[in-house]
Order: sequence, then structure tokens, then C-alpha cells
Amino acid sequence: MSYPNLPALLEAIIYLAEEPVGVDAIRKALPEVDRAELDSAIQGLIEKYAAPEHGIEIREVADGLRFSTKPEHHETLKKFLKSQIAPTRLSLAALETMAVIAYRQPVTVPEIQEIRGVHAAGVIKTLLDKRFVATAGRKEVLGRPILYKTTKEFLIHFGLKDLSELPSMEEFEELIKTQAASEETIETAEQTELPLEEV
Amino acid sequence: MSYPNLPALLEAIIYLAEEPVGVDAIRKALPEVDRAELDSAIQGLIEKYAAPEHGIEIREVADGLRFSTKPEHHETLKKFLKSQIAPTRLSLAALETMAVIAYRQPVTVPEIQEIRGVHAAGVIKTLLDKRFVATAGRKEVLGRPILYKTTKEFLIHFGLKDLSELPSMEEFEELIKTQAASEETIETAEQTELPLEEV
Amino acid sequence: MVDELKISLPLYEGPLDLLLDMIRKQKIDIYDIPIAQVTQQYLDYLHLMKELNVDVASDFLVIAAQLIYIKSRMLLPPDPDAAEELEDPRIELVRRLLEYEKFKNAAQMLYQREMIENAVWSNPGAVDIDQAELEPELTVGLYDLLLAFREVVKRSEQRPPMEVDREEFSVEQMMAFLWENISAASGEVPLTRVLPEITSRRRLITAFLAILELTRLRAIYLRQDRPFGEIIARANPNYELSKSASAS
Repeated sequence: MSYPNLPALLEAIIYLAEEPVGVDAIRKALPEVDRAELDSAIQGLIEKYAAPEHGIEIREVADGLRFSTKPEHHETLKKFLKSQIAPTRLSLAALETMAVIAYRQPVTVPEIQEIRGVHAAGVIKTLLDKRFVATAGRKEVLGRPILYKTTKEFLIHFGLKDLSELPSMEEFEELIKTQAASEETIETAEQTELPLEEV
Repeated sequence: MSYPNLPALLEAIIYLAEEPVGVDAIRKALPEVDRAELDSAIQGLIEKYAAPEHGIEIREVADGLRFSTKPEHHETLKKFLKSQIAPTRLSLAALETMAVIAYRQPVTVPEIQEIRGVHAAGVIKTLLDKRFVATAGRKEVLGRPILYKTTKEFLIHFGLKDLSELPSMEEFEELIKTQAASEETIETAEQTELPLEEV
Repeated sequence: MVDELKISLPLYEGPLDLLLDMIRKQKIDIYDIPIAQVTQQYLDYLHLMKELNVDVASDFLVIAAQLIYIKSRMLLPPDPDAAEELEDPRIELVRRLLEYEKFKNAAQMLYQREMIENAVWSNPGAVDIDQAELEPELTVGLYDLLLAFREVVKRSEQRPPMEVDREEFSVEQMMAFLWENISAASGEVPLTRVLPEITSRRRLITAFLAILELTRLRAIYLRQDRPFGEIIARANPNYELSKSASAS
């Protein structure tokens, strides 16, 4: 059996899959389709939907493909959401912890606390509950603390294709240096006031 | 405000709506769009997706419009969906049984049922089939019930080097205890906006 | 005393966050922190928080202690006997602050990504193929396993303790009882006819186990003609219960 209309079938598969579909999974489901043909059909589909006449697009997330609406329609689309599910937004504490895990994984709670300067194991529970992190064995040091790593859900939630898509730590270092150099940037960005002056 | 790309917006709306969207609802959300223009844009979209190069179509069902996959792909899609059910997935009953075996091994079925409060002999078979558990002799009590233990596949699937890497209940309680404090942080943080800097 | 020090300050994610903000806001050269001045400001801030009845988390006190320690070390005249140059006591703190700042920026990057993701939607109600034949299952990890076990333990603790009537049948007695009744029927007999009245969960389990064991020993044969139908039992006339039952 061959697929006379491969792009159409691919479109249906990507549309239907609940989670981002990996190209491997598609390949396995369509073993008789030539690999190069499949890849180029997928690429063609992505490009087709990227055009402005489409309001939905195919994105590569967590090593897979999925349809989603384009951000530019966000405001109008909000009105059509039946159940306005509040979007998941992590607290600053959770985001910081998430960042440490993403960049230092596998990492233990004591190591996270050392970097953040805060005792807050509870945040880990939040991230575990949201499935953004998972355990990854134990570290062979005193107390054998549990190691944590990021999950596929982490990639999906933050719209990352894979971990290599994360900007490098050096980029943040650079950023800090440029910020320190140009004071104006800092001042405009500053929104919170230290209440020291009021004392 | 007008919509320079009405078909794209309509496409996103129809894709997004959890239930079929009525044309009336669309009209209400886009009051500034001319009625005839809207109708013809919708008609155009429907026709576009009806073409054979698309695997999904816009269908007019009872009370509105909705995307769905085209029937001619259903056989392949069903196959695909089935192959998507990863062998590493477990039903809740299986997961619970798995947990009891992992933490209480070696353990017999009557013991598992006693702690779960549910009869679940069939579940053991699932776990045996998936090679997550294996028999471990018989318990020398009346009826000599079979003992079950976890396997190497279990360790591999759950990313454990050995059983000592299983997190203990105590460690877990530690996480929950500290969460009370961190949850407050989450709520306060939800209200404060992160100063957005040009990253 | 420890109990009083639990809630972190709302504005700052921790002592490093506070310290870093003070330094950046006042455009202090982080590699040459005026430690006396910064320590004073830090302590003032903690003091203010206390006045506002905000509990100061112990993490903040740890850094306060460290600042005071660094300050005192810097006030000491260099020890003439010590090997030439001592390391700047501020270095370790600066290293931590810079490291923390990188992650703070990373957190901000994640925040922005999250915002973008929250502006798009995927898979609202895509699946319209009959999913009945597809068993709903969970992709599970270790954490799920732990949660499941915790749930099970909690449930079993909440269940009223089973009323264990010591006068109840043991599995062995139940086996004897059933064997007697089934073989007395000489031929096929519906299982429900030979079972004792099931008055408790325990008795149900006992009966269940006894039937299983009798079947395993080939003392009885069971037959069921259709799903959920009546189960028919037949005794094996060549079998003597006492032999193997006493073995266990």
C-alpha cells in the first residue's frame, strides 16, 4: 500500500495526535514511505502553514510536531474559549528552580538550594505535580539525594524543540555584562522599588 | 479594527473551538466584518479544505463548524493511534499494583489486594506481560500464594539503577511539608509582574 | 523559634535576590562591594520587614551572618605572619551572586517563553476517531509510582479495620467445607449452591482462595459457559483432600 496523498495523511496525523508526534512515530506508522519523501512532505506542510493566509501552524515542540494557533490571533481567539482555563503560570520561585534544573540537570535539591540561596524543596513538588520535572536516580554523595531532570512536558510547556534550544548560560553571562555596562537599560527595566529609601 | 487576513483568523477560530462554532458566534465576535464577506470567507475555507491535498476538513455539523480528519484516512489513523499507545503506559489500577509490588516486594496477590482494597488479579497479568514484575517463589503460608517482585525492566523504565534508588515515603513527605510555605510564594508571585527586559 | 521564621519576603525570592537587587540598583561594582555599607542596608531591610510584621526567613539570616563575617574579616589588619596575600573574603559571595544572577535571567527567559506559549492553543478537541477501543492509560514515571503507593497506603489506613472474627473459617476449613459439599453433590453443582453464606469481605476472600486452591490441587473442576454466567463445580472423585492439604 502506498499513500497517493502523503501530505494530506500527514496533516491528519499531526492534527489528530494528542501530543506532539515525533517523526520517528510517523515513520513507524508508515514504514513503506521513503524516508526522504516523508521528510520533505513534512517540511512542505510546515512551510505551507507558516504562510500568513493560515491562522494555524505546525510547530516543532518536544521533538515532535503539533498544530497550534498562531500567537497573532490570541486576543480574538480568547473570546472563543469555552472554558477559560487559566494558563499555567509558574511563580518566580518555581521559574528559578525550573531554570536551575534545566541547566544543571541532573541536579539535587541541596544543589538547587545552594544556587538560589533559599530552602524551598516544596517548589520541586509543584514542578513534579505539573510533570515538568522527574526523578533521575540518586547522586552518590552523602545522603544519596534524589536527582531531578526536566521532562517532555517541560519542553512542551515552554515551547522548546529540545534542550539544545535553550540559550546557553554564557549568553546570560553576556547579558549581565551588557546590562551592567549600560545603566539606562537597567533603569528602564526596573519596576520594583527597594523600600530602603522610606526608612 | 478590521481583519486583514480574515480567512486565517477564521481558520484559527474553527480550530480552537472545543465545540462546533456557530456562524452566529463568529459574527458576534467580529461585528465589524461585513456579513457577506464573512460568509464567503467561511465558504472559501470549507472549499479549500475539501480539496484532496488536505487530510482535514471543515465540517458543518448540527450547530456549527468544526475541523475533523477526513474519513478516507481513518484506517491509517486508527493504526497510528494504536501504535502511539506506548508499551510503557499503565492504567491507574496497574500503576497502583506496580507501586505496592515495588515498595512491598516480595508480595502476594492477597497482600496486594489487602492493601489496595480492590481485587486486581488481571492487573498482575498486565504487569507480567509488560515484564515489569516477575514471580519470586511462593510464600509459605496457607495456599502457598505466589510472590511477586519487580524486574530489571521495571528499573529501566523508571530510570533506577537499583531498588535503593526508589524514593522513600519519608523523602516525599519532606517535599510536601515544605510546600505549604512555597505555595504562598506562588500566589503572591502571580500578582507581581516580572520586569520584562529585552533578552 | 525556628517556627517563626518561615515565610519568605514577597518581593524577593531569597537573600541573594535581595542582595543582588541592592547592588544592581545602586550601581555598585559587584567585584568591589563596599561591604560595610551593603551590610548595613541589608540589615536595615530585614529590620524593616520585621517592623512590618513580615517573617524573615532563616535563609535571609544566614546571608546576614555571612555579610557580618566578611565585614569583620575586612576590618582586621592583615596578619603580618600570614602567607603573603589572603584571598579577598568577598570572593565567594560575589561568585554566588553572579551565578545566581545567571539563573535569574534564565528564569526570566522561561517566563517569556511561557507567555508566548500561553498565547497559543493546541489540540482543543481534535480527536474524533472512536477512541473506545483505545484504553485510557497514563504515561508514568517514578513520581507517579510514589504517588500511587502513597494513595494506596492512605486508602488502606482510612478503611475501617476489617472485622476479624476469629471464629471465621480459615482457608483450610473453607476448603474442607467446600470439598465436602461439592463431592456430596456427586456430579455438577452450581458454585453458588455450595458456598456458605458470604457475610463478610474476609469470608469472601477466604472462599475465593479456597476455591482457587482446590482448583489448583485438581480437587475440583470449574466450568463457566458464558461470561458472568453461573460457575459449575465438579469434584474430582480420585482426589483425597487430606493428603495435600496437610502438606501446606
